[in-house]
Parts: sequence; C-alpha cells; structure tokens
Amino acid sequence: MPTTLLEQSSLFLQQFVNGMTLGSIYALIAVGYTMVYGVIQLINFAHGEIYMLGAFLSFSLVSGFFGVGLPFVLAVTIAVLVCALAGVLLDLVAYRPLRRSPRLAALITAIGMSIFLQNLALLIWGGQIRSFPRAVIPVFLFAPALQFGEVVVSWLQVVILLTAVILMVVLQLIVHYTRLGRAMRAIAQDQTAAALMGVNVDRVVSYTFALGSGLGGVAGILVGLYYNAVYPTMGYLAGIKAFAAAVLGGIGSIPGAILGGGILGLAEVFGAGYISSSYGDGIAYAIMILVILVKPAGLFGRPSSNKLYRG
Amino acid sequence: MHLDDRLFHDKKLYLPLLIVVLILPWLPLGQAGPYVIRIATLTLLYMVLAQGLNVVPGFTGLLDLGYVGFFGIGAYTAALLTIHYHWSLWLILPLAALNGALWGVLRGAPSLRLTDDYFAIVTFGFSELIILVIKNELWLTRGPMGIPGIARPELFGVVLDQPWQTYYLILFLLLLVLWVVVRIRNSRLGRAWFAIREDEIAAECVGINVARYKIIAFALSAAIGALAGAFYARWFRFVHPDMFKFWESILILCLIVLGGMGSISGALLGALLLIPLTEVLRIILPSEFSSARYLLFGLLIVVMMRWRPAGLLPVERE
Amino acid sequence: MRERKIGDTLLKTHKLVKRFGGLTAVKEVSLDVRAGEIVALIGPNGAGKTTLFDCLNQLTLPTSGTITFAGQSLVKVVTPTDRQLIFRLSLIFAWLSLLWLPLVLGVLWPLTIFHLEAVLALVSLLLFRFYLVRPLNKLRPWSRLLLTVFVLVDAVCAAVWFCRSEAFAKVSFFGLFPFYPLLVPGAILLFLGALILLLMFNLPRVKETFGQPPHADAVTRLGMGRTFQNARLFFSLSALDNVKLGRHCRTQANFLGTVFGLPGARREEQDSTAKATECLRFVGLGKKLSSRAGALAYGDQRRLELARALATEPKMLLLDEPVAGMNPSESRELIKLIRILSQAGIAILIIEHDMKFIMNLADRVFVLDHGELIASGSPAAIRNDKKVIEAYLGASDATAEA
Amino acid sequence: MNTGRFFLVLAGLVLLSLSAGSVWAQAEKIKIPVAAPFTGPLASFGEGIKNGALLKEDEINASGGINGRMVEIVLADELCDPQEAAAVATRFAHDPQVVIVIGHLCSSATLAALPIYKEAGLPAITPASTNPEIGRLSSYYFRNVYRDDFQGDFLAAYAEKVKKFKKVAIFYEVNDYALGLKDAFTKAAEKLGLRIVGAESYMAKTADFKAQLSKFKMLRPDAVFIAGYAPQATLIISQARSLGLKCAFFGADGLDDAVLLKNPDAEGLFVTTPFLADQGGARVNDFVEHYREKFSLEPNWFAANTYDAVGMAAAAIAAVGLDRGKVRAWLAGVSSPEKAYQGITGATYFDENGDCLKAALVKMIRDGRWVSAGEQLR
Repeated sequence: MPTTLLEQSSLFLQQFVNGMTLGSIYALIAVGYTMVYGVIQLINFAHGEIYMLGAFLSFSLVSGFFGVGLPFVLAVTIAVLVCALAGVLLDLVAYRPLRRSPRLAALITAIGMSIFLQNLALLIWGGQIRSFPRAVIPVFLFAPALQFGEVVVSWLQVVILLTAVILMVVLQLIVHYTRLGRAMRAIAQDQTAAALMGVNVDRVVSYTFALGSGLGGVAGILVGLYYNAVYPTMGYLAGIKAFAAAVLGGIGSIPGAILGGGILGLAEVFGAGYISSSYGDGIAYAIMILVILVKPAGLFGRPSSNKLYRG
Repeated sequence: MHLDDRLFHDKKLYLPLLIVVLILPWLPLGQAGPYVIRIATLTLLYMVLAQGLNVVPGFTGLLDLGYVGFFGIGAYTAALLTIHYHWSLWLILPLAALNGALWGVLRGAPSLRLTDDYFAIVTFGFSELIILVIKNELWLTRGPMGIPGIARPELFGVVLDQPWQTYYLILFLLLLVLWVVVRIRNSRLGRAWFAIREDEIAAECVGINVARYKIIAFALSAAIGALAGAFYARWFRFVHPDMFKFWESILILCLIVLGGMGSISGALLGALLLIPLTEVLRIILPSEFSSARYLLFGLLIVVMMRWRPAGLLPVERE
Repeated sequence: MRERKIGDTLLKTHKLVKRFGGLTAVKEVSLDVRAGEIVALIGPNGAGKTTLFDCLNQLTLPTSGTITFAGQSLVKVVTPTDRQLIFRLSLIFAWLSLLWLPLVLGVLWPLTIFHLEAVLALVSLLLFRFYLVRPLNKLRPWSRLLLTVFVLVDAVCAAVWFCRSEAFAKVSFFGLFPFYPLLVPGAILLFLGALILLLMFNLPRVKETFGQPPHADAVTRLGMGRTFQNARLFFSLSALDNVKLGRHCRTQANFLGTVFGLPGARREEQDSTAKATECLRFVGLGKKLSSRAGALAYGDQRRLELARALATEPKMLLLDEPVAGMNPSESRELIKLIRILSQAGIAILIIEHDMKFIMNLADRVFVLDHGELIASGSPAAIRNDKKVIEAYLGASDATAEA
Repeated sequence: MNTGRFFLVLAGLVLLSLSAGSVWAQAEKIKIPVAAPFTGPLASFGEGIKNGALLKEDEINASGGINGRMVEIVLADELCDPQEAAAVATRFAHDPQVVIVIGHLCSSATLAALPIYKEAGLPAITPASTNPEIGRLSSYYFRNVYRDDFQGDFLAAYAEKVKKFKKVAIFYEVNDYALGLKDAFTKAAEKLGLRIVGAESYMAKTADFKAQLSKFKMLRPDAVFIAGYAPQATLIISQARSLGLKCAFFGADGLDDAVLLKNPDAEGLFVTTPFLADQGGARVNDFVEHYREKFSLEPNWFAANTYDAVGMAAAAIAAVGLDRGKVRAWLAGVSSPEKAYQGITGATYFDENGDCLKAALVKMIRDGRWVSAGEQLR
C-alpha cells in the first residue's frame, strides 16, 4: 500500500475522479430506467442493451464497419438518434401491447428483449472486444486536462462529466418546464386521469423512451471512448448497476438517479480500490439489495404507494 | 381439477409417455444412442429445475430471476462433500436440498414484503452475489479453477457409470419431484399459494398466513434446485462458476414461460421442447450463428408474452 | 320484535385512531358490537368506514387506541418504554446467537473448508434473528415458538461449551480477544439472560406487552370474517376452491401430511369440501360449485364472497356494502341470509348507504363523518338526528362545490 | 385437444431430430475434431487454433493423406463454456469414427470435457490448456504446451534475471489460468528476491480497470505483470497510460495476440510464448509462409501448437490405425527426448501425466510488430 500521506491522498483523489466519471455514466443510464419506470412502472431490462447499441453504432459508423467511415461528430449524432428510435421501437413492439397485462408479463418481456438484443449484437458484431480506431477520435480527448501531482484528469473525463451535467440539467428543464414534461409527470401520477385530461399517453410514453434511450446511447458512446472497449455483453453489467443507481436514488426520480449514479460509481471505485477488487460488482448488488429491503423508496423516491387497495 | 392434472391422473395420458421415457435408453438409436441419452438426461435435469422454479413464479406469482443460485449451491454442496468426505450420493442429495432450502429461506425472509419487480431484482442480485462468492472464495470452492474429479453417483455400492444408469437416476429424481409438486399443488398448501398469487390481501383476510406460505414456497423451490444441482455435480463430475451464469436462470424461466407459468405439465413440455432444441440448433447452425442461438430464446419469451401469456399448456380449471 | 338472543359484547374499540401521513382517517372511534347483533355503519363517502374495517381486522395497524375482540386484545399500542424494552431484548437475543460461534467453529475446525460457510451461516443467523426480533410486538404464535426454540438451543450451546472450554482454544478469533478471562462469566450471564428471556416469553405480563399479532389472518382465525366493497375473490379459481380457501384456517394438514397423503390430511380435505359445499348451498350457489369465480355474475360473486367468509366459521362478519350492485330481489335474499346468520349468533357489522335497507335490518346504527363517530343508536333515532342530517346534506353540498 | 397424443408426437419429433442431427454422414475421410471457442471474446485465439488445424489438414491431404485416406478437420465451437464443452465432447465421445480430439482452449472447458473423454476411452491433445490439474486427472489427456506453473516460474526468472526488475505488481483476471500463473509467479519471485508490491484482480466481463491501476500507480512498480488474456490486456495498458502509469508491462502466453499490435501504448510489452515465428529452422519459415499465404495473417502460438497437435494425431493414426486405445498407447509411448515428435514448436514428448516439457520463449512488441526478445533465458 502507498505509505506517505501525499500518496494516500492523491490516490484518494484519483479514485474520486475515476468514481465521479463512472458515476456520471451510471447516472446517464439510470435516468433511462427511472424515466420509464416513473411513467409506466416497468423496469426496462433492455435499457442496458440500448446503451450497448449506442456504443456499437458509433463504433461502426466511425470505423467504417458498415462500409463507410463517417466523421466523429456526425457518427455520434446518428448513433444517439438511432438509439432514441430503437427505444421507441422497443416500446412499440414489445411493451405497448402489454400495457394492460399484468406487470409480470411486461417484466418478462423486457428480459426477453434484453436477451434478444444482446445476442443480435453478438450476431452482427461478434463477441470480440472492439476498440475505436485512434485516428478518427479527436486527439485532445486523450490528453490530460488537469494534472496536479500524481492525479491525472483526462479531457475525456472532463467531457464525460460535463456532458452528464449538461444533459441532466436539460432533462430537468424538459421535465419541469415543457408541455411534454408536464404530460409525463401527469401520467406518472395517474395514467387514466391523464388520458381523460386529453394527454396522448402513448405518444408521451414514446417520447419518454426516446429521451431515456438517447441518453443511454450517449452513455454508451462515452463509455466506449473512455474504456475504448465495445462488446455485446457490456450492457448487461452496466445496465444492472445503473438500475441499482436508480433504485438507490429512488426509482422514478431524476435527481435521485443522478445522485444514485454518483454514489454507486464512487462506492464501486472505492470498493475496488480499498476493499476488494474482485467484489467490485458485488458492492453494487449489495447496495441494491440493501436499499430495496431497507428503504425501497430510495433517497428521493416517493414513498411506495400503500399496498392496500383504496376502498 | 386442473386440466394440467389430467396428465398425472389419467392413465391413458401418462402411461404411453411413461413407457416412452422408461424404454428410451433401449431404443435402437444406433451409434447416436449414448448422445441421445445424454441429451435426454439433460432434458430431464432441466425438467426438475423447471418444476422447482415453477413453485415460486408459477404458484405464488413472484418472479424469481436468481434460480441458478440454488442450482449452484446444490452443486457446490455436493461437490465439496464428495471431494472431501466421499459421502454417498444418497446422503448428499437430502443434505444439498436442505442447504438449498436454508438459503432459500434466508433470501426469502427479508423479501416477503416486496412485490413483483423488486422481488425479481432482489433474487437476481442475491444469486449474482452467491456466484461471486463461489468465484472468489478460492479456499472453499477453488473459485474459477472449478472442482474436477468428483466421484460418479452410486447405488448400494454400485457405481453408476453407464449413461442409461444416470438417466434412470435423474428420471427417478424427476418422478419424485413431480410427485411432491403435484401432491402439494392440489392440497391445502397449493390452494393457499394460488390464493396469494391472485390476491394477497384477500388471502390474508380468509385466514392464510401469507408470510409462512411464501417461505414454504421459497424453501421448496430452492430445495428442488439444489437437488438438481447435487445430481448435476455428480453427473458432470466437474463444477465451475461459469456453469451457473445468469443466463441459466433465464433459460429455466424460458422453459416455464413456454409451457405456461404455474402449469406442471407445461414446465415439462417447455424443457422437452427447448433443451433438445438448443442441441439441434448447435448442430444445424453454422458456428457464427450457433453462439447467438439464444437470440431465439429471447424472441420466444417476447412472442409468448405477447400472444400466449398463459403458455402452451395453460393452467385452467375445468 | 325479533326472536334473537343478543349475547355479550364481542367487539369493542376504544378511541381508535388511524392516520395516513397528515390525514386522520379515523378519529377516536369507540364502538361495540354484541354477539348476534346486526350493527350498521353509515356515513358519507370518504368518512373512513372502510378504513375502520381495515383497522378492525388488522389489515392496517391503527395509530393508537385499542380493539378487543372475543376477549382478546388485538392492538397493543407500543409506548416508547415498550419500544426500548423490545430493543434491549432484541439485542440480547441477537447476541445470544454468538454462543453458537465457538461451538460451531470448534466442532468444524478440523474440516477447514467450512470456515466461511460457518461464519456466513452465523452472520445470516444473526441477521435473521434480528429480523425476527425487531418486531417482537408483532409475533405470531409460530414465530414465538421458533424464538423459544432458539433461546433453548442457545442455552444448551452455552451449557455445552462451559463443559468443554477447549472449544475456545481452537478458535483463533477468540485468542485475539483480550477479554478472554471475561468470557466465561460473560457466557454465564448470557445463559441466565437466555433463561430470563425464555421465562419472559411465557409470563402473562410479557404476553400482554407483546400481545396478539396484528395480522388479518390471525384475526380471521379468531373469528372475524369480512367481505369487501368490490368483491375480492380468487378470480381464476373455481367457486368451490374459493370457499375451500376459507376453510384453510380451520384445517391443519401440513407439508408432510399432504405429500404422503396421510389419512388425516385426506379426511380433512374431504371434510373441507363438504363444509365448503354446504356454505355455497347456503348462499344459493349450490349449482355453481365448479364455475370459475371470475365467470360468475356480479351478484353471485358477492354471495360467493359471503360464503367464503362464512367458511372461516366466523363469530362476527364485517360486510362492506354487501348489496351494492344487486337487484332488489337479490338484496331481499341477502337480507334473509343475514337474518339467519345473526339468529345463529353471528355478530354482523355492515357498511351501507341504502337507508331503507338499514332501517329494516339493523339493531343499532353508528354514523361516521370525517372519521368521527357523530351519532349512534336505533335506526329510528338516527333518522331524526340533526347532526346526521347535517353531515349528509353538508357532505353533499361539499361534493357539489368540489 | 388430445394432450397425450400431442405429447407423444412431440416426443417422437424431438427424438427424430436428435438422431438425425447427431448421426454423422458416412464418409471415407478420417475425422479429427478440433474444439475451441471460435466465437465470443476469445475468438481470436480460436482463430489461430482453427487456422493451424486447417493448414495441417491441407498439408497432410496434399501429401496423400494418412495411409491413403484423407483427413477432415471437424470444428466445434464451445465458447470457452464448460457446459458447451461437455455437450461438444459428448458428441465426439460417442462418435465411433473419432479416435482422437484436439482441443479445448480454456482449462475450464478442458476440465469439463475430460471425464467424458476418459469414460469413452478417447484420447485428446490440448494445444492450449495450461492448468496443472489436467494431466493428473486423466491418462487420456495429453498436451503439447507447458503448464501454468512452469510458465510462472519462467516469467519470474526472466523478469528478475534478464530485465532486472526489482518491484513488480501483478494484475490478474479471476480465472483458472491467471490464478495458476499468479501463484506460480509469486512463489518463484519470492525465491528470487523479486518484490511483489501489489496484486489486484479483475473480473472477466469488465472493461474498467482504473480503480486498480490508480492503486498501482502509487506503488511505483518497475513493471506490471498482466496475468490474463489479450482483449483485456490491451485495455489495461491503454487505461494505465491515460492515468500516467509509465512502467513496463509483461504477460504470459495469453497476451500473445495480434490485437495488442493495434495499440500504440503496448509498445515494449513482452510475453512468454511456446513458439517464435522469426526464430527457427526452415520448417518454421515454411509454416509461417504458408500460413500468411492462406490466411493473410501472422501465425500465433495457438496456430503453431495446434498445427503440431494435429500432426501428432495424424502420426499416431498413421502408426497404429483407427483405434482409440492404440492411439492413446502410441501417444503415451512418446515419453523421452529420443522418441519425441519433431514439430515446428520443437520436440514434444510427454511425461507420465501426459504433460510436455518445453522451452518457453520471450517475444516483445517493437514498432507495432511481434519480434523475439533479444535476450532469451534458457
């Protein structure tokens, strides 16, 4: 172990930076879970796969996997848009027909879609880890942005943090100050009542999926760049952890997802750094289970509705 | 009476099936014989697992995404007891089942109050933690080195080393499990489970101790999973954490979704269709596609939920 | 007027309060129902009638107040002092499980592979116990039995390893423990603590403190049946199965009995089928034994629910708007049934809006408004009560404004 | 619906499809199955195995086959998964035309398939599984690759004696291969006086190594030993560089893969390998040339070892015919340097456990290409 105080503290700082980066990525994914859950009370298990899709699409477009290599910015834009579309399609094909079915059916469908998409990616891109070709990525991303002592913060980390913060602020603005946001909140309160008030529920749900999946896609691209690794099973673990973050923050709450993501990212990095690196994933699971058992409403969630019927 | 139960009470239905299953190892299958028997053994094993899983989501209506954890616990219990103490399979089977039941109760007791999705997530997390422990605690489980060289099953001192012998062994276990599950389903206990699945509050109001019956369901389900695991370890003669991936839980779930949740014969049918199918697909699909053949399973789940949520052999009361 | 024998007080509440967050749904309601009596509970919408029912059969926990049913106290409000006591007991109890540690490890030490499993098992044991002990006031009979067993085993454990203290020596963890000399006296204290705890569980005072479990199923077993405003049936089960489920709390067959088809379990099953059929005949569903509950007409569903409640052999029935959605002839039938039941000595507490229905049927009426009991007495007296008229008119004014 | 008939028909269909699928078409050719992960994360290793086998197949058939009969390589993909491996193994074990299997890359897959081969009396050669247990458990399993413990020892010695490292950190994946390596390396390092300043682990399916690498950075090791596989190793190295960790990296044969060549950060990485393409006689040059020609790829050691394993299998069949017992006996008879099989990876002969004794070689990345390290340790 590092011995001097300076080393200890710079290690701590470095881990903190790593944790915040990871956390902001989790937050971006978690928002997708939380928005969908808030609106239609469904854990969209396939959300992790959308994130994976974002990474793969941007990789493919940039590296010319589909025949043409596009400029970075264009490729990323297209990837995010396709992800948003994929989210909408997912809802349209898999979940919408089950709106009136028991929740269990929708949940199982979500798992089925997750398996399907993961294997589809395996079929298209193969199981290997893919890396973005260095040549097409803006070079500055890999340069250190800040360096004090041993602690290095790369531009990529800065970009990830900034992107996450900006997107979250925009999202909050959308949810609180637009017609769409108002409709979303109305549906979250009471779907039937919202429909009676003239809210087009299906369309709002589609927009919700589009927004959530778009953010998931952004997270996928950022992760693909950050670790320089894109592979079909990446969505599974990240998805679960992001879900844990959403639960921790209180599912259904967007600020909760942000906070949960941050906490989870830090917990994971510090857990791996200070406790045991092989139980890094376990920490996420353990937090998730504990939160569900002890405080299912999470940090910011509404208290879970009374289990009793209303008579 | 359940439509489902006709399979178990109507001689005309079950006798031919039983005969086919019983004489299967002696059918003239030529050189493919041992291979077919192995696949049949695997199918029967998954039938046992499907029956076990069915108890929780099928009977009590709680989605269990971590069933493979109990399968793993059973397999590792059997593997460790065999490697270190060389105990007989017949001693190990009940011990493994007990150990499984213990962990089933430990997992279930705190999550009694949870509803659908949160329960599913907790079960998932729990089994992932179990597998993580198995992977990392080298001194106990040898972690990713696996435990090779486990002794074969034996009966009265006779080592069962022929494929047909293990086939009959798992067949025996399956019949045992079926016997228990069918009996319980049609009893006061099974009725209580169905009541809980339908309406927990109404169940409580007619005097059913919901917590207790849920716990019994968890214990029974986990015990069956662990029983299958114990057999699996002795049959495979090697256990490794990679054998108990999350995917296995989904596969078992797939079996009961296909057959119909809560339907005992449905779970059998699901395994009968899907387990050989995975083998057939492996053979007929080219290599690049065969690794992605689980795509079909995902699709299957989605399609079933969309068009036949009650499964191929739905549970219906006549 | 009627030839019914009104018996002793069966149900009595005293200053029952239920709050949901800031909203007080039930405000200090005190009422009583006697055996064989038909009592109606009326009040405008949202007056808290159904919530009161939920409190009575313990679907929700009242915030304060007491309920006595059939001589048993259902709710015992836990005071801060009680809570402290419970907390301390829980701590002692959880600590007791540590007694197992040296023994288990001492026995298993040579077989080193079981270290983690033993430790994990113990940790889980501890957690599990904490989970069990935390709501000591909500103990059910069977979990109390379990606790007794635990305490006994702890005591035995302690006794065993006093006799062979070399168990200590084998556990390196205890070697590191600086208070080694204190362990044995400590263990003796724990042992005594265990005994005291054991005694306390069986002391009447403690029994009262940790009273009867506030759970609907236990209350049902005590003899309080209930129906719901919108029939809550097991819709995919047959009518007969629904009613047999009502028999559930009067049967005992356990896991082994059913699996092995022991004669006792079989007889019980036949018996419960017979009784269930009888109940169904009584409410007039004798011909629809095997139809799916979900496929029955609404009126039939309501009657099925009544049959299910009857199958639990209740001393008292809580009926929540039993005639809502029934046509006049059906409701006349129901009135007849209710009369027969009350003649058999079953107390009936009934929520109803239909004043005519109440006037014909009820012996006494309680009126609830905004959670408060505003009037009680004979139907005739209630009809002319100023407060009641005000409440109804005022309530309708209020709804018109809203 | 008549459920019974439905079930019967169904069972019949399943049986039919099974037997149809599993009965091999009768062929004149001698079948040599090769099982490895050809898809999935380790596909690039499997690729080497496949290509090596196919190259040897071509070569044997071009020279008239084995005693006049052509050879056919049957590829079986097992994804490095124990269950898949067992299923594949069962198919081979019960196919009377198969007298020897080449295969299984991952040790977990090999260990799962091992009891099945053993019961069927089917000999097998693994070109890549280095787990020490394999030889002990079955007398039907042979390998023409060294064991983990040997490799670990060797690496420690090389790091200490040739590279003169003083402080080394170990970064290992939680799998059988890496754990074996790590243990052997640690033990040998202790003996040699090489300081292990830290050991961290990572799980197979992760791509985030920053937490552990940050820790390494503060430990200031001379080098980091990556015990694991190439796909992760390339990520580890990139992430380490982006964190400003400037020390050297080295690894074992699991890192010997072309994927690292694409990574400019991996310059200077050195690994052990059983095979060097640029050092060896005319046969090796021939092999490399043919390989490049056929697959337009650089051969890795998996290809070379598989090439030799298939060669040994062919030699055994040529000598004793299509008989599992005799083939096993022939292989077991290759037990001393004099009787050794001379292949492109040097002389291969087995000890009583079926393990082989082979030299380990070192190669490194220079200017984006694999080259032999200037100094070898013999």
